[in-house]
Amino acid sequence: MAERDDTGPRESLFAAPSMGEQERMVEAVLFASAEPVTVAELAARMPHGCDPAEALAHLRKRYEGRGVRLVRVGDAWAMRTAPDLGFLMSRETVEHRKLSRAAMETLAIIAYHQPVTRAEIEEIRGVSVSRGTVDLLLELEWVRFGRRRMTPGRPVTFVVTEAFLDHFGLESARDLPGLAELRAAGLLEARALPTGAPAREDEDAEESPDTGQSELFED
Amino acid sequence: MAERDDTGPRESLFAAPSMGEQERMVEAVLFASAEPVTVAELAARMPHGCDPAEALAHLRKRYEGRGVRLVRVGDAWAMRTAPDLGFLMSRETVEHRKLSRAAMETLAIIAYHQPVTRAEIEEIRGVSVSRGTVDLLLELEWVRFGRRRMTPGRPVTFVVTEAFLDHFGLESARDLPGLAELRAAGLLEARALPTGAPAREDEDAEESPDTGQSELFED
Amino acid sequence: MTEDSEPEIVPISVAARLAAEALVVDVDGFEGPLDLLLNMARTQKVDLRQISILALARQYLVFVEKARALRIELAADYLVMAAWLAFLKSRLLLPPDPQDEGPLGEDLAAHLAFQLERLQAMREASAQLWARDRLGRDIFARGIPEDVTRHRRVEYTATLVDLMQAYSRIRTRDEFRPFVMDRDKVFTMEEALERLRGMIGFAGQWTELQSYLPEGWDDDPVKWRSATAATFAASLELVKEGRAELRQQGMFAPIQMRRRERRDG
Repeated sequence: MAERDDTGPRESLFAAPSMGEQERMVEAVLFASAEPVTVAELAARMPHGCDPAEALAHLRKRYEGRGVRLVRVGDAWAMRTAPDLGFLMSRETVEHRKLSRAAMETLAIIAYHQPVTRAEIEEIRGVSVSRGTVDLLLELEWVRFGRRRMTPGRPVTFVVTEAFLDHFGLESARDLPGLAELRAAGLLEARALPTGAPAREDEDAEESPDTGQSELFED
Repeated sequence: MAERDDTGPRESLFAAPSMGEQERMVEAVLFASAEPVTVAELAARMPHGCDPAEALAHLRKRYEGRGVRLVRVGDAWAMRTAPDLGFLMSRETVEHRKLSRAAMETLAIIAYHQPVTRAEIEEIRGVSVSRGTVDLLLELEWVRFGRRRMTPGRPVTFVVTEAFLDHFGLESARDLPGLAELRAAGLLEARALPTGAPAREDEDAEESPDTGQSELFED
Repeated sequence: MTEDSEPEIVPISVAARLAAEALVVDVDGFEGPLDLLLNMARTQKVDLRQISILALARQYLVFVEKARALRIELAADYLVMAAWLAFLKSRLLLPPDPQDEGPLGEDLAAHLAFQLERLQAMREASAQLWARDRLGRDIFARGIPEDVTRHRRVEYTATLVDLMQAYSRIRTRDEFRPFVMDRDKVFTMEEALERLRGMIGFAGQWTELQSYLPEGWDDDPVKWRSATAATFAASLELVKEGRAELRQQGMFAPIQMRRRERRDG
């Protein structure tokens, strides 16, 4: 606080905010904005009588030598991490991709039925499980090999891993919700309700996900 | 630059960077990320021998009263704009879809009573939790499944997440407004029903406390 | 509610009727009986700890009576609460019966007061929570996250909801897969009945039931069994309808059928 030069009273109704206050405003706007911001845009957003150009100059000075800098991009301004600290940011680019439906279903079966063999997964899904699907789950380290089943052929089983629990925010695989709870959470369609849905349940029907009945019989 | 205490040479190959330098690193990493970053993640990114916790303490002080602040979110830290400057940004935000009153209340009950089962939420609200309400909260990632309760039926419990804390600007669930007063007033404890007290008829029989409905009409 | 005289509810004037209706229609706006009770409690304008549960019970019962008088359907929850409050009221009014093992009226009333207070507290907590400076509304995160560079890595994302939806999709499919039997080898009774109805008109003579089997159903033992059973069941149906007669000379002897002449037609 001491660093700000509070030249004007903040609570003044008509006077422009103090330069320290203006600096704070510019700082917040540049930080939160998804695009570089021009001086004109700053002026438009800030209270009447502000001088964003001067506030920018002060702010730029303040950030000199710090982990973050104020940089000019065309005629606009943005905040960027200091170039010499780029190595901290050089973690791999992360491209987020949704798991395929087959992988998702296979994972769900392993989670709910573990330890489970490939044949059992296929029986539950009703279709064969491609090698790639299981390989992907193994690679993600969400699934690992469990004990071999003591049945003819001694097939390997699959179980979920700690990383799986971590990713899905579960404390243990036993904390996975059961069918009744899936229903309660609205993840199963109403027709699955054994007791008949209470009348008041439709009050926020618009919030319930559209599971698309047609999907249920797709394959 | 003058503000940093350059106690160690930056170019040293083996010694840990100076605290000033560590502060810059933490600043850069937190600035770059939209999500809170844990101390462990910071330590993993920074050179060997760094003390991100201490650097965080320095940095937090440095940003006091500024347009951007360092805030704690559970086990993690994040940079966030100062709340009093929200008016500058509001034009580019899209207000969250308004949650239903039921969803808002359910969220509050989960936050204050966590870990809490669905039956308990219903007991407090006096109505069943509608389909989709919990689902929506799960989808917003404000709520997740906690441990199962070690009572008959082993019902799942719900707890709030770090994203919840982040959204409501809470350092931890202990900082919920009015928590201490509610606890002192005994309003957060599970109070046993005197036999015959009104309990909603529950479709999940295994979760509902034994209320002896038949007694109600005895005389 | 026998001994204490509740005012008889006979809304006569239009105004009274409208007022009553407004109250009842409002039920839609309430989230269950507890919410309604809480709302009624507010009209007592006292601390929830000092609330008169007895007065509240009366008020609630009057409300339910009005709803009934107006023939408005209340959800079961409201009626369960009404029954319970009537019970509570009698407990509160009558001197305690020393023989009775049940809970004291005061205990029950205290618990209801607790429930109301707790619900009210949660309402207030919820309001406080939502009044906080919130991310994306009052507080903002970094607008241009820079967590990106150099090496590309694909990260698969899946939420718990995705996982549960996948599982419920499979399970729902199982539960609701329409039950379809392998019908190739099944001759249904309906089919047999239809077939016999068409043929019985011509069967004036005793004819073996076996000869009624459809063509091509006697070579495969499975199909033969199904066709025989269906035809036999169908023949019994025709007998019941009075349109055919059956006879059998002895145990395991062939069964014979013929048309039954209708005496009345």
